[in-house]
Amino acid sequence: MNPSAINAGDTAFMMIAAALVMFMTPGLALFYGGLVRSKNVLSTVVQSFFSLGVIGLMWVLYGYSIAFGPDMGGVIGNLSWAFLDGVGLEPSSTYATTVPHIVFCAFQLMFASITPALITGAFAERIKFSGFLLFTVLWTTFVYLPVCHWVWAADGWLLKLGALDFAGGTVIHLNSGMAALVAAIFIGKRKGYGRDSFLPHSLGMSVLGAGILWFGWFGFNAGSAGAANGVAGSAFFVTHIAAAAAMVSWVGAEWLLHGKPTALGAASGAVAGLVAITPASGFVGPMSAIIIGLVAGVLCYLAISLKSKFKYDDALDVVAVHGCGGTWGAIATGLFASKAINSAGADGLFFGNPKLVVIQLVGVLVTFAYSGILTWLILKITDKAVGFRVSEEDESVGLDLSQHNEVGYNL
Amino acid sequence: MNPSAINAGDTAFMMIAAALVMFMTPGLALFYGGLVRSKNVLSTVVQSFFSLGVIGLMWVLYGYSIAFGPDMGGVIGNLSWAFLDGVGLEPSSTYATTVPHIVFCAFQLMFASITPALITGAFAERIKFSGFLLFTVLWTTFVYLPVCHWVWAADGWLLKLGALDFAGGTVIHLNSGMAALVAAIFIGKRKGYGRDSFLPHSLGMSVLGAGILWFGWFGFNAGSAGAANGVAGSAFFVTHIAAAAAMVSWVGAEWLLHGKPTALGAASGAVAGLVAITPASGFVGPMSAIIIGLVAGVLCYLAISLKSKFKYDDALDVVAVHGCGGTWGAIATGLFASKAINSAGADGLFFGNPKLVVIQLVGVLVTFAYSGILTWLILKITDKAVGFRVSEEDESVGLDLSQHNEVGYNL
Amino acid sequence: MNPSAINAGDTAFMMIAAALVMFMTPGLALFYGGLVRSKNVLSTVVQSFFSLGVIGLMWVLYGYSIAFGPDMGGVIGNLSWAFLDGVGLEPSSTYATTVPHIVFCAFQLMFASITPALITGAFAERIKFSGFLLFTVLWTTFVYLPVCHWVWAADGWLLKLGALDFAGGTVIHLNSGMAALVAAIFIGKRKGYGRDSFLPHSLGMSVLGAGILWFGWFGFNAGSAGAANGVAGSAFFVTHIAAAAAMVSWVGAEWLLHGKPTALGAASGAVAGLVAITPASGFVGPMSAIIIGLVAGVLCYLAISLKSKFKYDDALDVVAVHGCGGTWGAIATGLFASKAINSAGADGLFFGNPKLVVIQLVGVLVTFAYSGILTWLILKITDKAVGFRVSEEDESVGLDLSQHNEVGYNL
Amino acid sequence: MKKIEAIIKPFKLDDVKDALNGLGITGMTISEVKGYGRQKGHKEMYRGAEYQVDFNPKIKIELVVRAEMVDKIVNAIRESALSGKIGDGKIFVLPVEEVVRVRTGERGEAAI
Amino acid sequence: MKKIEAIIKPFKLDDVKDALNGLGITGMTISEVKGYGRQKGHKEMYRGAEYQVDFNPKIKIELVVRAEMVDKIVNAIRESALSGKIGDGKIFVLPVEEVVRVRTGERGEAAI
Amino acid sequence: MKKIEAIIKPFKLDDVKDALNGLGITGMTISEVKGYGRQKGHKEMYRGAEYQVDFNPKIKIELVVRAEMVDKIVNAIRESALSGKIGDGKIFVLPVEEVVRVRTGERGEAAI
Ligand SMILES: Nc1ncnc2c1ncn2[C@@H]1O[C@H](COP(=O)(O)OP(=O)(O)O)[C@@H](O)[C@H]1O
Ligand SMILES: Nc1ncnc2c1ncn2[C@@H]1O[C@H](COP(=O)(O)OP(=O)(O)O)[C@@H](O)[C@H]1O
Ligand SMILES: Nc1ncnc2c1ncn2[C@@H]1O[C@H](COP(=O)(O)OP(=O)(O)O)[C@@H](O)[C@H]1O
Repeated sequence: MNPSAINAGDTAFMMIAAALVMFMTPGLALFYGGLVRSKNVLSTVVQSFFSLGVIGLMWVLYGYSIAFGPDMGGVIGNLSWAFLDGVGLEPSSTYATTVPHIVFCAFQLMFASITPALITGAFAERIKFSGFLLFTVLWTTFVYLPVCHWVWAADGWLLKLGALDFAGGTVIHLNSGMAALVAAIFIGKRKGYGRDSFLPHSLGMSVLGAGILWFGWFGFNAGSAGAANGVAGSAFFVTHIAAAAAMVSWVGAEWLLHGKPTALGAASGAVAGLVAITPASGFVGPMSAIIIGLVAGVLCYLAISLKSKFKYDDALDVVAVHGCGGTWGAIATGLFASKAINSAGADGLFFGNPKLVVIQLVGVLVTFAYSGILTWLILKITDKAVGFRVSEEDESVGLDLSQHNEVGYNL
Repeated sequence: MNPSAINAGDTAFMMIAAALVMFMTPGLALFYGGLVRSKNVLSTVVQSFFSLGVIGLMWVLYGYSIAFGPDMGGVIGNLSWAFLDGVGLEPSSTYATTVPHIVFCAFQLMFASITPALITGAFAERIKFSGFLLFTVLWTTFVYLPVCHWVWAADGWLLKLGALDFAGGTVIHLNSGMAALVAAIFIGKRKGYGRDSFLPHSLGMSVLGAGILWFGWFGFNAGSAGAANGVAGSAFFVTHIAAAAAMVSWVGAEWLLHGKPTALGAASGAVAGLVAITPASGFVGPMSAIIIGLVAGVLCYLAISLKSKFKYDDALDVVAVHGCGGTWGAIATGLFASKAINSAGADGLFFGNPKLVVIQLVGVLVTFAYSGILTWLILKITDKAVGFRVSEEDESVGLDLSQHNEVGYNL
Repeated sequence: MNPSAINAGDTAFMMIAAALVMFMTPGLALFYGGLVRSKNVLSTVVQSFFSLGVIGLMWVLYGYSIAFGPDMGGVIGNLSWAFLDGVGLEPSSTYATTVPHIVFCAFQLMFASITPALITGAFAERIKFSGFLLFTVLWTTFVYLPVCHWVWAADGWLLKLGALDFAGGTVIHLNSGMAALVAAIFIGKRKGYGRDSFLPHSLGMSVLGAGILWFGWFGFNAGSAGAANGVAGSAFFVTHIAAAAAMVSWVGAEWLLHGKPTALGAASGAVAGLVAITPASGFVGPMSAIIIGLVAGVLCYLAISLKSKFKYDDALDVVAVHGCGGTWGAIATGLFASKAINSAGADGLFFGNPKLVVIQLVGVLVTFAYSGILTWLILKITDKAVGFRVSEEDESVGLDLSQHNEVGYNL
Repeated sequence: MKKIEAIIKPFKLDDVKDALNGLGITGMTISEVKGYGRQKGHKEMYRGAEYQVDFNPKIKIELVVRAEMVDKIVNAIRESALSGKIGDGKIFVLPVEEVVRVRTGERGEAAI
Repeated sequence: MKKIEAIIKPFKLDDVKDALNGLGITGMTISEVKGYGRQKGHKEMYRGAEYQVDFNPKIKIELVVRAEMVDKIVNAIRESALSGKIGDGKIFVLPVEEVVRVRTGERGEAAI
Repeated sequence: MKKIEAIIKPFKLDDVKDALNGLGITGMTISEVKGYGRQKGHKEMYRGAEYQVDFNPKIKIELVVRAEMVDKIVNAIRESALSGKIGDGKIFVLPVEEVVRVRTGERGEAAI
C-alpha cells in the first residue's frame, strides 16, 4: 500500500472526530454558562464561542505552522507552513498519514480552540471582553502553541524525552488549569465573594453542556489515535468508563461528606473523569480507567476546597477540574500505561517501568512553570493594554448588559 | 480477507454510532426534564445522566460478560469475560467481526445505559434518588442483562427461536415499557394527580431532547448492523422515515381529536416512531417504515389515555410510548420483515411467512412476563432496602431541593 | 475495483454526515426559537421540527424522484423513482457511487428538510400553523425540487451549464432567502413592529442553536463530496474557517459601528460564514475561505438594515443571512474556485477564468426569479386555501397558545 | 372596600382558590414572591459548599373585596392555606379608596 | 398621596406607559402577575389531555402620586388600557402615608 | 400597623436584609419588579439595531410592622439601600388594618 494513500475509513473518522471536538466548545459554553448568574450568561457563553472564531483565523495564518511546522530545536515550529502553505489534500508523511493533511490540521485546530475557552471559567463574571480577547490571542500564541509543539510535534522535546500525552492532559488541561490559577489570582475575587451566594442560574444547561462535552470527548480522545483502529477503539472505551467512574465517585464523595448527591456533582464528576483519562486514553485498559476515574472524581472534588483555603476565586473551578484532573491524568499515565494496549506507547510504573512516572512528572512541572510564568506576563500586558477587569458598576449590572448590551432572558 | 481483520470504515462507523447512542442519554434527560415541573427538573435530568455512570461500571465488572459472554443454556452468559477479560482491541469472532471487540462492547454498553433511564419517566417527580439507584442496579442486572442475552447473544434462546429484534424493540423498549407500567403502579400517583395540573415546565427543552434522541437514534439503529454496509444504510433511512411518519400521524390525530397540533405532539410522535421502527429497522423497506410510523403515531397517542382509564400515573408516558411503541414494532417486524432487505433476517407475514409473527409474539409475551414479574420483585426489595418514594413533604417541596439540595433555575 | 462496490469508509461518512445535517434542523429550531418572544417560542421551534416530518414523507412518495430521478429535459426528474422504487442498498451508478443509494437519498432528504425551515424565520410570530404547513408542502414541491434538479441532478441544466454549487448556496440559501423576502412582504409586519421592542427571549438558546448548526454543517458541506476523500477534508476545513472569519468580522463590524460586540453577533456571523462558504466549500482553499468569511460577516451584518430601509419585517433576518450570504457565496465561488483544490470543479475569476462568474450569476438570477415568482403564487394559494396570517387577537396572545394550546415556560 | 393580601405556600394555591371560589369570589391577582421569616430557608449545595438560602418561594394573593366580606374571606384563606407547619404565611388587610373596572368604567363596589 | 395599582393586559403596557408619560408621570413600578377573573383562562393541551388554566398573564402597575393627580391618572390608565374585551383589568386606589426617596432622603410629595 | 414597601436596586438586597435583621425584623416578602423612573433605562442591541429599554430590574420589599417601628425601619432601609446614584428607589408607607398569621390564627400585632 502506498504509505501516503488516503484511507476512507480513517478520513471519515478523523473528520467526524474533529467535528465532535468542535462541538465541545459550544458544550463548554453551556456548561460554564449555566453556572454563572443569569446576568452573566451571555458573556460567559460568548467567550467560549468566540474562541472558535479568533483561533480559527490564527491557526491558518501562523498557528498550525508554529505548533506542527518544521521543527526548530525541539522547541517551536517555524513559519514555513504559515497560511497553510503545503498543507493540503494529500496526507502528511508524519501526522495521521492515512488522512488528508488538512483534516489533521482541522482536528488539531479544534484542540487549540477549546483550550483558552477552558480558562475563561476562572475569570468569569468580571472580565472585560476586550481583555479576554487579547489574553486569548497572546496566550494561544505564546503558551499553547509552544507547549503543543513540545508534546505532539514529531520533534518536540517532551515527546522525544518519552513523555506520553495521548490527547492533551498536559497540553490542554494542566496547561489551562495552571493559567486559570494565575488568572484567578491576578483578576481578584468577584464582588461580594464569600458573602453573597453565587448559585448557578441554570443547572440543566450545565448538565446539557456536560453531556455535549462527554459526547465530543469521544472525538477528542479516540480521534487522537489518528485513525479508526484498535487504539482508537480502546481510547473510546476507556474515555467513557473513566467518565462514568469519576461521576460515581464524585457523587459518592459529596453524598458521604455532605449528605446529598447532586446533579452538578454528577456533571462535574464526569468532566473530571474525562479530563483525567485524556492523557492516558490511548495507553491504558478498562480496569486502569476505572481506577483513574474513581480517583479523579474524589480528587477534583476535594481540590475545590483549595480555593477557599488559598483564597482565590476560581469562579468555575477550572483549577480543581482541569488543573488537578489533568495533573492526575498525566501522572496516572505514568502509572498505568501499558504496551499491551498500545505498542507505540510505553509501560508505566505498574507495568514495570518506574522511569515513565519521572518523565511524566518532568512534563507536568515544566508545563506548570512555563504556563504559570508566561500567563502572568500576558496578564500584565493585557491589563496594561486594554484592561482586564470591568468596573464595579459594570460588574454589578452584569457583563451581559455592560459588555454586550444584551440580556440573557426575557421570559 | 483475514476474518478478524479490523476494517477502518466499519470501526469508524461503530465508534461514532456508539457516541451517538451515548448522546441519547443526555437527550433523554432533556426530553424528560422539560416535561416535569420546574421543581423536579434536576432530579429528572440526573437520573438519566447518572445511569451513564453506574451502568458503565457494572458493564466492565460483570455486565458485558453476563449479556454477551460465553453462553449458559441460552439463558445467560457466564462470568468469564468479567472485567472485560479477553475483550480487547482485536475483533470478536462472533460480534461485529470487523471492528475491535472493545468497540462492540462500548456500543452495547450505551444501550444498557439508556434502558433503565427510560423507565425513570414513569416514577418521575416522586422517587427517592437512592431508590432509583438501587432499582437501576438491580433491574439492569436481573432484567436487562438476561433479556439482552436471550435476544442478541449468539446462543440466546430467543435469537435461536428466530425472533428478530434489530436494534432493541424487545430488549429495550417493550422491556422498559413493561417495567415502567409496574413501577408506576407500585409507586402510586403523584400528590394532587388528577386535580392539579402537571404541565411541562419547558417544552423547548423537551423538543431539543427529542431532536437529540432522533439524531442519536441513527447510531442506535444503523449501528446495530455492526458495520457500515447496505443494511446499515437501509436501517438509517427507515429510522428517519418512521420518525417522520409518526410525527405527522400523532400531530394529525391530536389535531383531529382536539383541534390543535402541538409541539409536544410532534416531539412525542417522533419518539414513538423511532421506538416502533427500532426492532424492524434492519429488516424493512421505506414504504413499510412509513406504515409502521403512521400506525405508531396514532397508536401511542391513543395509548396515553390508558393511564386515566386504568388509573395509574405513568408520569411521562413511558408505557404508551415505549411499551406500546415497542410492542407494535416487534409485531410489525413480524409483518413487514423482508429478506430482500436483509438476507440474514426473515420474511414476515406480508412476505409470505406468518410464522414470524408468532415467533415475534412469543418474544413479546415472554418479555412482558419476565420483565413484569422481576420488576415487581425488585421494586419490593428496593422499597424495603432504601425506600422508593419520597415523603409528602419532600414531594411538595420538589425533588431538586429535597433530594439534591439544588434548584433548577435562578433566573 | 467494481465501480458499484460499497466502500465502508465512505458509507460510514455519508451516514454520519446525513445524521449531522438532520441535527441541523433542531439546531435551527433553537437558533430561531431563542430569537422570538417567549410567547412564540414553541410555534417557531415546531415549524422547523415539523419540516422533518412532512418532508420525510414527501421525499419517499415523490420528492426524491422529482429531484434526482431520471431527467426530463434538464428541468425535472420523472416519477419512476416514486416510493423509492429501485433506490436500494446498492450504490447508484451516478450519485455517490461507493455508498448505498439509499444513503445518498437520506443525505439529500436532510437538505430538503431544512430548506423550508429556514424560510420560517421570515414570517415568525404571526403565521398560522396550517398556513405554514401548506406553504411548506407546496414550496418544497414546486420550488425546491426543481431547483435542486437543475443544480445537482446529473442532467440538470444549471449543472450542465457549468454552475458550481458544492453544498447548496443556490439550491438552499439563496433560494430560501428569496422566498423569505417574498413571504415577509406578503405577510406584512408584526403588530407593533417599529414601536414595541422585539427582543430575543433567550439568546443562550440561539447560541446553542448556532453551535449545533455549525457542528451539523460539517456534514452538510464535507458530506457533499459524497465520499470521505480529500475534497471532503478540504470542504470540512474551509467550512470551519469561513465560519470563524465571518464571526470575527460581524462582531468587529458591530463593535466598530455600535460600540459593543454581542453574543448574537457572534452566532449570526458564524451562520453567515457557513452560508457563504456552502457553495464554494469543495472548490476553494483556506485563504480564500477566510476572505469569503470576512466579507460575509460584514455584508450580512450590513444587509440587515435593508429591512428598515425597504420596510419589510423579515423577523429573523433570513434575507440578510441566507439570501445575501448565499448570493455572495455563489458569486465568490465564481471568484475563488480552483481546480487545484477540486479537479472536478472549475477555475474562477482569480484563477484566470472570468466565465465562471458569469455562469454563477446566471444561476443566481434564474433562481431569484423562479423562487420569487413561484413563492408569491404559492403564498396566494395558501392564503386563499387555509389563510396565512393569524388574527390580531391570536398574534397578541402569542402563537404558542393560539395555534398550539401550549406555553413555552412554566418556571 | 378592602384589599386582602395573603402570602401562602405555593402548593396551597389550589386549595385557597377553591375556598375563595366557594365564597363567590370572582377576581384575584396572584404573583410569585419570596418569603423571609421564621421558617428558616434551606440549604443549597454547590460543588461541596453549602449555601444558606434565606428565602422560600411563596405565592402572594391580592384581592379587593367589599368591607363586609373581609372576615369571611380571611377565615377562608386561613383555613385553606393552613398546613400547621411553620411558614404558612400571613394575611394582611388594607384600606382601599376606589376601584375602577377598566372594561366598563364602573367604579366602587360595582367594579370589584 | 395615593397609590394606584392597575392590573392590565400585557400588550397594553406600552400604551399605558405612553399615556402616563403624557401626564408627566416620572416613576412607576411594574411586575408580572397572573389574574383570575371573569375572563375564563385558557386551555392547554398535554398529550391529548386538555387542562383548564384559570390564570391569565397580566401586568401590575404600581405608582404613588399626589392625591390631586389620582383622577386624571386613573382616567388615563382606563382609556389607554381599554380593549373593550373581558379581562381588561382593574384599577385600585389606596392611601399612602409617607414616601421617601432613597437617594436624597426627601420625604412626602417631593419624593414621589 | 403599617406596611412598608421599598423599591431598591437588586444588588443592595443583602445589605438591606442585614440592616433589617439588625432591627430584629423577622419577616418580609420580596419580589422582582421592573422600575421606571428618572434613571433612564438602558440600551440593548439586536443585530445592529439599538433598542431603548425603559425598565430597570428592581427588588420590591414588603414588610408589615408595628406603627412605632416605621421610622427606624425606613431609615435603616434608606441607609442600607443607598448607593447615591440615580435609581436608588423609593420607600412607601401604607396603613394596614389587620394582620393574621395563618399557622396560628393570631391577629394584630402578635401576628406580625
Ligand atoms: N412582617 C412581615 N411582613 C411581610 N411579610 C411577612 C412578614 N412576616 C412574614 N411574612 C411572610 O410570611 C411568610 C411566612 O412567615 P414565617 O415567619 O416564615 O412563618 P409563620 O407565618 O408560620 O410564622 C414569610 O415567608 C414571608 O413571606
Ligand atoms: N377583586 C379583585 N381583586 C384583585 N384583582 C382582581 C379582582 N377582580 C379582578 N382582578 C384582576 O383583574 C383582572 C381582570 O378581571 P376580569 O374579571 O377577568 O375581567 P374584567 O375586569 O374585564 O371584568 C383579573 O385577571 C385579575 O387579575
Ligand atoms: N411614583 C412612583 N411610584 C412607584 N414607583 C416609583 C415611583 N417613582 C419611582 N419609583 C420606583 O423607584 C425606582 C427608582 O426611581 P428613579 O426615579 O429611577 O430614581 P430616584 O429614586 O433615584 O430618583 C424606579 O425604578 C421605580 O421602580
